[in-house]
Amino acid sequence: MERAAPSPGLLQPGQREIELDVRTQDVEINMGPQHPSTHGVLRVLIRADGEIVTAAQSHLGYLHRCAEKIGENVDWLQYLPYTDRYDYLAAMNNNLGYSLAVEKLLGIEVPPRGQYLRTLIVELNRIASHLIAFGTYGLDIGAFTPFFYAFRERELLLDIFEKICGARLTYSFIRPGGVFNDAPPGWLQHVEDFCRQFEKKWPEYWDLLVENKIFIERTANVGIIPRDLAIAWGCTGPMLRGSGVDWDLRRDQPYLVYDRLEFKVITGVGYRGTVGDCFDRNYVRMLEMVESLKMVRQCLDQMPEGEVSHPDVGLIIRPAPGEAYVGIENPRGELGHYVVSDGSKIARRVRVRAPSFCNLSLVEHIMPGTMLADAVAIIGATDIVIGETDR
Amino acid sequence: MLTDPVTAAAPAPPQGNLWTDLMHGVFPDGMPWWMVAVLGAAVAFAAVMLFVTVIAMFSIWLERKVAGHIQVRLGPMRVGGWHGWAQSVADGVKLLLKEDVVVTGADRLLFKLAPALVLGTALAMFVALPFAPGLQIADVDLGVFFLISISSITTIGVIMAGWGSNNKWSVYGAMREAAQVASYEIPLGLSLMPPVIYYGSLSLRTATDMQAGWLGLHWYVFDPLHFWIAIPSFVLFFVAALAETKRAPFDLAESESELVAGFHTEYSGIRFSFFFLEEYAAMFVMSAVGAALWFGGWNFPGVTQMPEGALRDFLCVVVFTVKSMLLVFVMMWVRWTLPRIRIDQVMTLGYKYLTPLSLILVFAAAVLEYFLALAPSVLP
Amino acid sequence: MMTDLSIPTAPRKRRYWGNVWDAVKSTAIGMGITFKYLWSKSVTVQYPDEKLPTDERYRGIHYLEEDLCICCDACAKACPIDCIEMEATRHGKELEWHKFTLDYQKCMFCELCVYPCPKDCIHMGKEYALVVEDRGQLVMDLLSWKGLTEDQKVRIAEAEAKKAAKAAAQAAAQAAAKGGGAKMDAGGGGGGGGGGDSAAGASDAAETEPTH
Amino acid sequence: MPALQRDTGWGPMQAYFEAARAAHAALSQAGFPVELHQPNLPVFAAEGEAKELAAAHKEGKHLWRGDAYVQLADRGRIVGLCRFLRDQLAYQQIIDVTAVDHAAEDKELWGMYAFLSLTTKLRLSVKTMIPKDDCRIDSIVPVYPGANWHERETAEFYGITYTGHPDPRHMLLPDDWVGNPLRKDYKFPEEYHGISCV
Repeated sequence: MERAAPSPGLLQPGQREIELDVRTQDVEINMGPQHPSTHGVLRVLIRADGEIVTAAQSHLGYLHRCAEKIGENVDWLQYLPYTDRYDYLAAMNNNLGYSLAVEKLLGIEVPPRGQYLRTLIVELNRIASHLIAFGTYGLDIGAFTPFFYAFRERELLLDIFEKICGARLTYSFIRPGGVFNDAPPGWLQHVEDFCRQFEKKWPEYWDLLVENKIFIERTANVGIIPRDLAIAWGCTGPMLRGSGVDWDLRRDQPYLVYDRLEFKVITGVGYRGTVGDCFDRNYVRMLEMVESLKMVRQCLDQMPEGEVSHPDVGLIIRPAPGEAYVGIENPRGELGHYVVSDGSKIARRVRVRAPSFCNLSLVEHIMPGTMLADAVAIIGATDIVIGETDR
Repeated sequence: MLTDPVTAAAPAPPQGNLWTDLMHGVFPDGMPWWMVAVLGAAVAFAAVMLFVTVIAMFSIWLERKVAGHIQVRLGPMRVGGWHGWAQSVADGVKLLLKEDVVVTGADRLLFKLAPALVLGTALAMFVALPFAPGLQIADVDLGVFFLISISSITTIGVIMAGWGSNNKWSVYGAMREAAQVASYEIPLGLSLMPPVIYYGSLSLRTATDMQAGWLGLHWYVFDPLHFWIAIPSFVLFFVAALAETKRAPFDLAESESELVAGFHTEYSGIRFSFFFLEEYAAMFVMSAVGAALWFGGWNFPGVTQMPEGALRDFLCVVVFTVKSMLLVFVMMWVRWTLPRIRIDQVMTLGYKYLTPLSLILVFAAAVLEYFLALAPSVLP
Repeated sequence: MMTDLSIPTAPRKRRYWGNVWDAVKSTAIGMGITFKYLWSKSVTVQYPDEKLPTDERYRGIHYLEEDLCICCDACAKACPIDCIEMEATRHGKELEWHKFTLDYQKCMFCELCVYPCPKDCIHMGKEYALVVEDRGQLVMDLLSWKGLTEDQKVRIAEAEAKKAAKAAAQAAAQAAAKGGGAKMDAGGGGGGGGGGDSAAGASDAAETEPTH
Repeated sequence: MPALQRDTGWGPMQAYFEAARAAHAALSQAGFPVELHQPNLPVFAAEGEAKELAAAHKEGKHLWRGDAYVQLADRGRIVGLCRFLRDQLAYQQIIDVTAVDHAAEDKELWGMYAFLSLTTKLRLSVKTMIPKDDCRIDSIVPVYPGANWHERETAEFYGITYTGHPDPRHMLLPDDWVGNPLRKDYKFPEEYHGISCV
C-alpha cells in the first residue's frame, strides 16, 4: 500500500506526524505455502507496516485433490476412503458425515450398538483432534512442549483406533449402514483406561499452557470475532462458540445418540479477555475435550449389545434417487455432506461443506490491525486443516 | 597463567625445545613486546576457541537431551553410543561439509561478515571471565561493563545478517533483535548494579574474591543482609540475559513459528554453525556472569581453602563451569516450558516492568549499603 | 492450579503487581510440570531397533493366500483407485499365475478390497515400512511364485488325461455306435500334457524373487 | 428453546419438512415465485423398496427421498429471497452455496443454497435453475458475507458467474486453469504447463 505523499504541513486525519518526514512503504510478505505455522500448505499474503498487518489475503488450492470430482466417479462405498482425507485429524467424523448422508438417502437406521459405537469413536476422535489443535496452537505461540504432551495422549487414542479398525489416521471405519467391525474383546476396557489416564493429564495442559501468563497475553484480546461477524460469515464449531454463540449441532439438531447423552455446550466467556478472542477459541476446545470425555464415559455405560451394521447394506450401495444434506458437528465445525443420487451405484454429486473452509474465509478480515505474531495466533486459533479447506 | 608479560619477555634460555630454539634463532635478544602480545593473544584465542567449541557442543547436546526428556522422549541416542554423546560432533562435521550457500541478491559482504562478527564478540566476552584465581585472560577493572558492552555488539552482526540475506523474514528478525537488545541493555545493566554496589567494584575477579568467606559459601545470594535484594536482582538479570541472548521466551529474532528462522533463515553450513556457536557461547557467558556475581564464582567448600596451585585452579574451573552450566540448564528448562512473547510485549516487559523494578532494587541496594556503611559494627 | 471448572466470567483487571505475580506463578507452575517430566520415563521407542507391535486388525501391506485365490477380480473392482491388477491363465480348474500386483504408490490401505473376496484370501498384513529405493519397486507382486507348480502340472496332466480319456471314450462310443473300426489315437492326452509342461518351464525361468 | 426432536439416526427430519413448508408459505405470500418439493418416498425404506423403485423408473414416475426444498423459479430474485430469509425467517447463516450438474445434455444447472437458523434451529434448502448458456446469477455476498468463498469455489467449478461478487478470483484451481471441472461435459486436459495429466 503506497501511501499518498502527504501535502506538507497538513496532517490527514489519523495520520501520524512522523509520516510527513519519513515516507515508508508497506512490506508484502508471503506467509506460506511453506511456512511453519500455516498448518499445511496455506499461503497467506500479508501486507505489513512494520510489525502491524495492514491487509491479508489467503490463497488456497495447494492441496486440492478433487474430492468432489472423485465422488462423482466412484461407487458410493468407494468414496468412503476419500472422506478420510479431507480432515485427516478427525477422519472418523468425516466418515460419519458421509455415511449419515448416504443413510438418509437409503432410508435406514443403524442398530443401537452401531450408533453408540459411532458416537463413542467420534467423540474419541474429537478429543484426538482437539489435542492436536491445542498442541499445535502451543507450537504457534512458541511453546514446544505441550505439543509433545498432546501427541503422547493422542498416541493412546490412535492405539485405540488401531485396535478397532486397523488404521491410525485414515480410518474408513464408519460406513454407510453401520461400522465395519464390532469392537474387539477388551476394547471398551482400553477406552476406559484412556479416560482415566486422560483425566489426569488434562489439568497439566491447562496449567502448563492455557493458564500461562505469556499464553494469555498472546491470545487474549487478540483476533476478536464479534458474535454477529461470526454468524454472518458462516463460522461454525469452536469458532462460533468461541464468539459466545450457544450453538452445537449435537445438542440442537441431535443425530446418532446425542439426545441420550448429557453434556454441556461450551461457549467462549471471555475468560481472560474479550468474548471471541483467540483465547476463547482455544478455551472452547480445551473444555470440549472434557465434555467429550464425559460423553465417552456415558457411551461406555449405555453401550448395548447387538448388531453394529444394518444387514441390508452390502458392498454395492444403491440409494434411492434424491438429495440429502447432513451436517454434523466436526471438531472444526459443521461438516456438511450434500449428496445427490439418481438411483445408480455412483453418486451424481458429492458436495463437502468443509468447516475449516468457511472458518478460514473470515480470518483474512480479522487480521488487519493485528501484529505479525498475532496473525500466527489467529490462524492457529482457527484450527484449520488444509486437507479440508482444499479438499 | 597464560601470559605474564614480564616473565615471557625475559630471554628464553635454549632448552632444546624446538619452538624455543626457533624463537631464539629468530630473536636472539628475546622476543620483542609485540611478539609477546601477538603470541599471547593467539594462545588465548586458541584456548577460548577450544573451550567455546567444547562448551557449545556440549550445550547443544544437553539442550537436545533436556528437550527430549522434558518432552518424554529421549533425544539423540544414536551417534557415539552412550546417549548419543557424539551427536554434536556429527552435526559439526555435517555443517562443516555442507555447501556454503550465499543467496542471490544478498549483500555478500554483510552476509559473510555477519557470522564472523557475531562469533568474534562472543569469544571476546570470555576474556573477562574469572575461571580460576590463576586463570583469567584479563582481569578487566570494568569487567561487568565490558561484558555488557561487548555482548551488545552481537546485535550488529545479527542486523547485518538480517539485512544482507535479502529475505524479508530475516529483516524482520534483525529489526526485532535490534529493538529487543537495545531495550534490554537497560534492565540488564541495572540488574547488575545491586551486586556491583555490594562489591564496590566492577571487576568480576574482585566480586569472586569477596564471596570466598564461610568456607566458600558466602555467596551474594546467601548473604543474610542482602539476599532479599540479591534474589530479585538475579531473577531480573536472568530474564534480561534471556532476552540478551535471544533465548526463549525472547527468541523473537528467530521465532520459528512466525519468521521461519528469522535472521539466519538463509544461512547454511559453517556460517550457520557460527550463529549456533555464538548462541551457546553467549548463554554460557551470561550464566557465568550470573554465577560470578551471585553464586560465588569458583568458590565452593573445599575448593576455596585449597593451597594455590594447578590442582586448585583446575577445580576452580570445574566449579565455575558447573555453576554456569547449571544456569545454562535453567535457560534451557525455561525455553522448553514457556511460549514466546510478542514484540510489543517484549518492549512492555523491558520498559515497564524490568527497568522500574531493577531501578527500585538499585535504589534499595544503595540505601542498604549506605546504612551498612554508617553502622559497620552490625556487619556479620 | 486448575482444579474445577467454575469460571469467572468477567475479564480480570490489569494490575501491575498482579501481572508480575501471575507471570512468576504461572512460569513456576509450568516449570514444575516440565521438571516432573524431565525425570519421567520416555514414551518413545528407538524406531528401527525397537518396533511397536501392530494390532491384529492392522491394515498394512497385503498378503495373499495365493492357493485359495481364484483370480475373480472382485478385489480389483472394489478398489477405489484401481491399484490391484491380476492376470492368470486358466487350465481347467488350475490357475497359472502371471501376476497379482498391488501398486503401493496408489494404495490407501482402506481395506475395501478385503470385504468382497469370495474366498477370503486377500488380507491386510502387519508390515508397514514401505521403504524402497525406487518408486517402481512399490508396485509389488503379492505372489510368492508364478507359473505352475509340479503338483499343478500333475493335476493338469491328470485332468487333461482324464479329459482326453473321456473324449476318447466318447469317440470310441461314437465309433462303436457308428460301428466303424476307426482306431483312436491314444497319444493325444500325453501331447497336451507335454505342451503344458513346456509353458510352465518358460514361466519358471522368468520367475522373479518373492517380494516379501 | 429446546432442542429439535431427533427422529432419525441422522437428525431431525419432520422439523425440516415443516420448515420447508413454512418457508414456502411465507415466501409465496411475500410474492416470490417459489414451489415446494417434498420427497414422495417415506423417510425410512420399506421392505422391497428396490423393486418398487425399479418399477416406478420404468413407468417414468419419479420417486425420491431426502430433503424437502424450496425451488425459486426466477433466479433473478435470489438476493431478495436471501434477504427475506435472513430478515423475516431468521435464517442467519448461509451454510453452503453450490451447484449440481446432472448430465452433460442438461440445459440447466441447479444452484443450491443451504441456510441455517440459529434461533429456530431449522435448516432450509433453496434451489434455483441456472441455464448453462446464460450461466450467471446474482451474488448473495451482500446479504450473507459467508457465501463469499462458496461462490468463488462454485464459480470456478461450474463456470457460474456470480454477478456482483466482490472478489471473483479463482479459489482452489490455478488462475490459468481452463474449464470447469465439475461440469459433466468437462474434458480432462492433456497436460498442464508441460506436466502430463494422463
